[in-house]
Amino acid sequence: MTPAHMEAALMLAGVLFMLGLISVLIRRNIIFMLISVEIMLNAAGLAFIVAGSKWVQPDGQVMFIFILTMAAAEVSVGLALILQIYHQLKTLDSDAANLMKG
Amino acid sequence: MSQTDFLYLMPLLILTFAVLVSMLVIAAWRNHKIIYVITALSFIAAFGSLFELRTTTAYVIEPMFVIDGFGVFYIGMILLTSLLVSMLSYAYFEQREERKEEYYLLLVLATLGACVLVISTHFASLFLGLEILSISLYALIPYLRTRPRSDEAGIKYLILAAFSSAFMLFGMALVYFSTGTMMFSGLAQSIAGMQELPLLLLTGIGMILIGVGFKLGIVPFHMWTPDVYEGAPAPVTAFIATVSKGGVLGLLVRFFMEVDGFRYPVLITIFTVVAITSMFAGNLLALIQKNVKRILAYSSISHLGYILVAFMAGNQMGVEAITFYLVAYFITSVGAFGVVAMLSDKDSDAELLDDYKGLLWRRPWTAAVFSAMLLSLAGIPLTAGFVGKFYIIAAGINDQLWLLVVMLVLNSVIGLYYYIKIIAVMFQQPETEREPGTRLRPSIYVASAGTLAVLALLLVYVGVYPTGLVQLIQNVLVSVPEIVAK
Amino acid sequence: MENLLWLIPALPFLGALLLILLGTRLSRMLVAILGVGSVAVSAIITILLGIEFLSNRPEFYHQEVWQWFSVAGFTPSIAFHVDALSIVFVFVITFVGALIHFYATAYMADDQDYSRFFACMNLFVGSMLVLVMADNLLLLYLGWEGVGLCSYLLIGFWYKEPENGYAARKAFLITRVGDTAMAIGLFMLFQAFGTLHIQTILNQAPEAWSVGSQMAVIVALLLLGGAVGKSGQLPLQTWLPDAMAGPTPVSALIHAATMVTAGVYLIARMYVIFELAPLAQTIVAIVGAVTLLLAGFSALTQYDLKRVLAYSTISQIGYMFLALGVGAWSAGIFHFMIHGFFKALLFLCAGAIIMALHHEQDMRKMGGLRHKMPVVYWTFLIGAASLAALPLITAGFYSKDQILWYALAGENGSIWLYLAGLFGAFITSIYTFRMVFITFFGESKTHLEYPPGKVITIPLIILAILSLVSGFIELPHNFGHVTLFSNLMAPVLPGIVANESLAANEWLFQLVAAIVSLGGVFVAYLFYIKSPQFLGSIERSEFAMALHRFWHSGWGFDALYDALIVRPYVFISKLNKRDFIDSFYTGLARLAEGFHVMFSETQNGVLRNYVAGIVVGAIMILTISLFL
Amino acid sequence: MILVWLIVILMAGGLLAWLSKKVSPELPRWVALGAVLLDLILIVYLWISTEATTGSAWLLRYDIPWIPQWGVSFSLALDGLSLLMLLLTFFLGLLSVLISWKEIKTKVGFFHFNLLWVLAGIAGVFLTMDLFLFYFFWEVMLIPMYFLIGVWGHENRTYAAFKFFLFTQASGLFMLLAILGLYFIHGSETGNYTFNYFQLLNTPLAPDAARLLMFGFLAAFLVKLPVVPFHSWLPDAHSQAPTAGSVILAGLLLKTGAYGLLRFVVPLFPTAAVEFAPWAMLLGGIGILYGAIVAYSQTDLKRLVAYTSVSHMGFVILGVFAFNEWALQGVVMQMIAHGLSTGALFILAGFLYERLHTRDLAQMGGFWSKAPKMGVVALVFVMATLGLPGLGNFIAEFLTLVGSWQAANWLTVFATIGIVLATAYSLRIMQKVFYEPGPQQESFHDLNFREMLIAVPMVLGLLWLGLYPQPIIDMARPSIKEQLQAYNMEGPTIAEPKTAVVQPQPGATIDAEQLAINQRAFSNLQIFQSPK
Amino acid sequence: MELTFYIAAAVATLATILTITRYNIIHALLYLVVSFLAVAVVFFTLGAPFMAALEIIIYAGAIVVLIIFVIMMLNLTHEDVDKEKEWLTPRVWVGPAILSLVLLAELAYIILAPDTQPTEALVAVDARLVGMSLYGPYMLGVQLCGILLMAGIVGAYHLGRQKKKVVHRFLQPKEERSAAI
Repeated sequence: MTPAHMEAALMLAGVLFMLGLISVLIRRNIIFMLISVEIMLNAAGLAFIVAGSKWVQPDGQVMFIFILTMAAAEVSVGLALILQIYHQLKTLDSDAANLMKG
Repeated sequence: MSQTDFLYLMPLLILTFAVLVSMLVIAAWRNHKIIYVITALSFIAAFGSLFELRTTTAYVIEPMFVIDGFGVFYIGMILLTSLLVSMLSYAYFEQREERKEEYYLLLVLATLGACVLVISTHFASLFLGLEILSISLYALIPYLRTRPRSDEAGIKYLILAAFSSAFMLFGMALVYFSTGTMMFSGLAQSIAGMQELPLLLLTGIGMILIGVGFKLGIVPFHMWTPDVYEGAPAPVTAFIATVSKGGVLGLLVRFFMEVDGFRYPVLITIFTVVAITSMFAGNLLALIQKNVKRILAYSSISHLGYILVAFMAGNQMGVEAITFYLVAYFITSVGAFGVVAMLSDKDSDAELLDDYKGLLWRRPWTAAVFSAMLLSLAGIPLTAGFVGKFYIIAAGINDQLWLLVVMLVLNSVIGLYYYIKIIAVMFQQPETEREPGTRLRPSIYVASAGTLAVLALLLVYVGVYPTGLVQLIQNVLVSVPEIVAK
Repeated sequence: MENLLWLIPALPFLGALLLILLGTRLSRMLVAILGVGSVAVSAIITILLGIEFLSNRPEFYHQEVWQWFSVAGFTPSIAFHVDALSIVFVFVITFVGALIHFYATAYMADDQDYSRFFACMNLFVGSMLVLVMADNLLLLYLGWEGVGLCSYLLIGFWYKEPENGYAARKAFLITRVGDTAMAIGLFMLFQAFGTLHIQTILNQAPEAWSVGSQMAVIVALLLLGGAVGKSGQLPLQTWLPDAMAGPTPVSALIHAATMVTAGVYLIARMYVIFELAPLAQTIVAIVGAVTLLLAGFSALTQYDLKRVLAYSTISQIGYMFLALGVGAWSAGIFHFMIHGFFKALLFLCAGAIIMALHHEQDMRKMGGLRHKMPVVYWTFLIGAASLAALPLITAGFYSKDQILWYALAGENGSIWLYLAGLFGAFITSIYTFRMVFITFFGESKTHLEYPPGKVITIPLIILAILSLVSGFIELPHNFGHVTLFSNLMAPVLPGIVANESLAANEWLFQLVAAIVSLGGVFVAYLFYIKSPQFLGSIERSEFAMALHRFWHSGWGFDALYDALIVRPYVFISKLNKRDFIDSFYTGLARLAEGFHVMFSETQNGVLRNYVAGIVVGAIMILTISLFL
Repeated sequence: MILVWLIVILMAGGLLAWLSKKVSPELPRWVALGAVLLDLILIVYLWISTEATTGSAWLLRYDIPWIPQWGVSFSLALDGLSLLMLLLTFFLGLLSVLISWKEIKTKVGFFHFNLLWVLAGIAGVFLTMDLFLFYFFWEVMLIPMYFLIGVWGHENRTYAAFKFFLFTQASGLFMLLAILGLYFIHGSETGNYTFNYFQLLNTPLAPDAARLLMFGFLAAFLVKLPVVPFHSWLPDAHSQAPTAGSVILAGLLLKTGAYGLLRFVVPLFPTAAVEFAPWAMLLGGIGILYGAIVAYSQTDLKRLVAYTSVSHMGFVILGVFAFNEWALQGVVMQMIAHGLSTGALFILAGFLYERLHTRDLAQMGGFWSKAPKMGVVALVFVMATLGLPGLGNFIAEFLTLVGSWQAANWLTVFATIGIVLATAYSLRIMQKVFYEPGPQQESFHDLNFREMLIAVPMVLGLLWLGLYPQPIIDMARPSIKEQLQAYNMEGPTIAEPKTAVVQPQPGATIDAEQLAINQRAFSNLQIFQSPK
Repeated sequence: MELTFYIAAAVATLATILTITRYNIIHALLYLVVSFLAVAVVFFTLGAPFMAALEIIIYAGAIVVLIIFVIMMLNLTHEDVDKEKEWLTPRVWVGPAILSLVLLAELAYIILAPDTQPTEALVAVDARLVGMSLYGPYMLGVQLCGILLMAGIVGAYHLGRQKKKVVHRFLQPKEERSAAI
């Protein structure tokens, strides 16, 4: 792969990251927000893979595995919490969850 | 991995072990008290094991950890704070219907994460420590899951923390992409000769700062703080205010000392802006706030701003000041939230200012302790907070950060207003005689009260005779060449 | 005797102290004994001292009681310095004071604050004595302000009437304006000489300053400022007529005989400075001349008996200033002494009348008292004659004539000053006898309630005698040539030499003065006895009425000051009652609150906004990274 | 060691008073009285016993390390100036306890705790010779004062307490900055990092640095003094505080500002202070007039008295920056005399408030006949306020003005006009309260024994100060002389205690050198030149 | 190889855009799976085949399935889709889009800026190497991952625990069902 390609791959990670980001910003549904964050984490993982293959080191991939673990744990806790919120508030609208402000 | 490695990681191992044992015990027999005792003992044991690690030289576990005086001190700080939090938690959770045992598991895990953070020298361990802390907090914050506010706080924290973690990870990736190493020392080597940082690297560090800044709750990543402080159970709030922030701060200090980040005007500019806006935003937001937990949250934003002033001094005195201030701040925060926890009843936490009206005449000792804590936050003499603030200002002036120091002073004044306001409320004559809430069983009550008393005494001791602590910090930093060199 | 100097002021002070501490518990008798006795003993000591002084003729007596303080060479003492000048003043103060005290025991007999009255009076005498006996200007200043305080307390003695209180405040405030000028003068003197010791200054001044030097002029003018304030001279004269709100003995003692002449004393005491500043001295003379005229006109139009006397006092002190201004030092002091006697006499008589008429002071409601109170009538007449300077028999004639003579013939004299003095003398005798005629002649309009007793009349008689005979100790050289008084003054005050070209015709001027004085009496007789209708017809004209009002109000000075100073000051003060600087700080607090509201808008609890916050932070960081 | 006891007795007494509330509600009063009395006796003993050794300015010293890492030591030293201020402190402290005897009925124990701790803080400020410790005590006195105002004050107490606290704290923090700046400059110049006053005196400073640092110190002291335009906390704090609080505020807290100017600003920054002097004196002059003008229209008695303090403190700053012995002695006298006279007026206001439950002048009047004793006492206090000779304030003001005249003629003229304005407002008090008849008050009794016990010493004190101030002047002279040395020679020469040089006794003539220096100092501003 | 990369990149981007614009959450998740698969292909082209596999197994498999499970539990209906449509008006897009584009532009500038160092030719880092380092230097990291997962499990367990038994809406009695809606 050429260096330009490498940067293109990093750019892809950046684009995906931004797409996740924009989604977090526009979505009101908490599940969607969670999914969007997953997209961002995935993009970060992609960036690590790119960096790892740039330096021909396994470290990038190791980091990807760690990210994967973290994403899984986070999603599981997040989903449990979402269940709980739906139970309490009867909605998934994040804007509705603003009991606390000021 | 050698045997000595394990020896040096003993505190972490003890905590891990404690979690496992607790889980087994829970599986067999759910009992609040036993789990509490195990937790407390594990903190004590881990703390005790630190005495074995008092070294004057750093011990490096390639590639992820270094155990040096700085780390040991911070771990000690974190462990003691967690111990105090757990002591406060016992009384707090005893009167709640929720299952209590998992709380301690999560508390220990979060503590573990924080401990990992402060001895990290590698992005991987940084990330993992941070995430262990975060994931535990995701569950701790909404621990009282039947409270809508808790759940709301939980989801806010979760989404935002994950969001900022993503930034941080992307930043790490960029740094890695740019330098080919994820170790702090490697990074330091690769930029050692540079006058200016390459843009990609700089961006990477900037994005890492987003993640770190989020955890520290500094502007503009501060917005979760009041909501989470308000929604989380009081002991958890105390934990977030202290251990979580302290751990991350320890990491930040280590990272910047290692790579000598203060050479670069860009980073200085970023931190200056962040520090000043943090101070102002925190204090102004707290100004006429009615909710005590939110006041403390906003005040924590500004306090982190103060700490950044010393941080930017970027020399040994700055690190000493940060460390000292953190000790003072830990004592104070745990004390303050301890009081909140103690005054909370079964249905809700004591968080409205009205709940504190005339407290001095109802429960004079509690009020006195709370006043002492608030005065310490305000930086009034005879308290640790005063010496801490003095230290920070001294560090700032030593490095001639006049702008920041003057801002700090202005903000101290704004801050005074709301701290004193709480005290004034406590001194007011209550209009209607409130019934003192039903007291817990004396033994439990004594545990909390004793903790608070210890904290108050400590506060005054450090405030009146700071020499011991200053000496300790200076001794500890000797083993960190990166800091002493400056 | 020299060692007893301190007793002279100390006794009245002691009396005052005892009266303050024990006042309410003592019987009236005891109060009277303490009050009068302390001053009387002082007077006796003074007389003894005076005799010794006259027989031994030392330059001065000096006694240091203790050193007040000592700061870097500034070492004023509580020390007394009595020379001829002082002794005249001390004598008048203690002697006239004792008489008035004695008189007051009867006059104030019914007052519930009997002891307070005597306490204040004693305090006054003490302070006044300190003033004239002080050996340094700081101690003099102590007495100076002390008499101001007592004057304040006594004018406001009947405090329940708000006007009395205001009159008292006015007196204190206006004299303090003068005092302030004087204080600045003291600063300058101290800067120049490093001491405030009077004799040292007087000795060093001619060496330090040349004649007419700027410093000397400024200092002299500042001292003059103090003097005009205390002595009721232009432009600070407005307080004195109002000061008549106090009990009549107070008016007699303080606002006629003693305190108001403190200015004269000060100028005489510091004569060296004034001689070094001819400009200032001329101003003194002009002030005196103008004041005596203005006050005379005002006196013409008053109906309140005491106010007439008050304006007359202002006018007479104007004569003294005139004398000092032309360098006739001794003549000024002589007039002070004579004036002290006859003015005290007039006031005490007025007091007797007022008391007899149940505190009626309006002359228009009096009349025909000649037969009802003969003693008062005759003594008043003597006093009036002395005031009007009826020739030959009255003491006032000799003293005033001397002044007029030197105003023309003195080295600093001028024809204008002389004419002013002469015209003043004319007016003086008009208003004096206007007063006599209205009060004692004509029809009786009221009946007496308290005919004056012995305690009242004895002081009157003594003072009347003095008003007649005391003039004979100083007679013009062409007319007996007695110079007892000026001889006494010679060691302390420089003499004056008359213009030789005029000296030959001195008798002519004496004649003119006598004619003027008698002419005044005649005019008064014409207007008030012979044909009062004539006056009435004049007074009805538009212009005369306006003039009358103008003079009656003391040339409108009160209104002027009120409009120029008092009301603007009160207005500004009221305007700024809330202290506008404070609003700056409250504004800061508002600003902080505004920011709070602004910031708390961002904390709206909506998760997406928080996310946006992080993004904004990210953009900020990246932007700084990119562009820095 | 006796110096430490002075502070410790008060602190311990405070705690004891608080605790003794449990035993009996009256006990705290006695404990507090005992503690302050003990201190008063100690300081009087010190005064009497040390008079013989007037050669050196420093009478006593106590020094132990506190935070050796930072060069902070627990360093106390006593010179004449401190001794005088301490005398005033304990004297007024004693009176404060007595005034509160009947006035304070709630939370008696806590009240006396605060009272004694304020006094302890003030005593610490007057004694300490370590800048860190100075700041420490400076702050220590705030909190109890805040409580005194905030808990036992009048209707608007919370606002007043906040305002007081924020103003003083804000300015104090700027002083902290300056202290630290000085510390580091000294440290980097000499390698000796210390907060010790005597060592910092010899810090070589660049002109700019000196100016900035001086402004830091000035901020604290000018606000505390207070100087217009930083005075706006004072009327509120004074009028809302309980009587004892007002007395301590006016009598002592303001003096800490003046003391700071004398002790720190002038000796530490001789050159910068001389540069700033014209402006400082201008501020003083403005303060004198402004305070007097605003005071005149006040209808709240305590507020009126508060503004008179603003006016009187103008003399202090005027005098401090005149740099000569007369002015400085005047300042010292003013500190003491004002402490007594204004404290006394507040006590008077307290007496009236106890009887009438109002501070509104419109509700008063005609009390002379009802309470002659009070009238006489009040008269003395009022006359002291307007600077009547024979009372302490006169000596103070006269000396100050004599001194300032040497330095700035026109300003002195304006300041002297302030005396006329002082007459206006002072007489207004007499007029409104004692002279003209006001609304009828049923039971208005004259001063009782306890109240006389409070008032008479103040009257005697004022008379003593006015008639024989020499002991005070002698006591203050060595300290003042030492400070002035800084201007007569190249560098500051305040000698450390124990190694103090015996100063030459003052000559009987004017110090020509002194005048020359004044002229040099003031030649940079034309308007301050004397008309020669 | 290069072409594969670009195609996969295009697919990934497109699928992600579709993911974030869907109203129906299930649809969105399906597009997300596509996106993950495309990213896996990118991994493959970057010489990380093992990671590609993990991406498919864990991301596309485990995580997405988990989310779908939860969605099933929550009984999302057509109303939710409508609500989503209602929430996602074009106006909502403006602010976030601007913010993101600014950020993206800056990032692009930084990434594509010419100052990056030249890289060596691509060499695949195979699974063995990854495993070696995972159980070599990163040994402690792996253990920490275990702890991380433990925290996740404990947290999820505590939070997810239901007090009441949740009954699926089809199994609920009619009246309760209407009340729930």
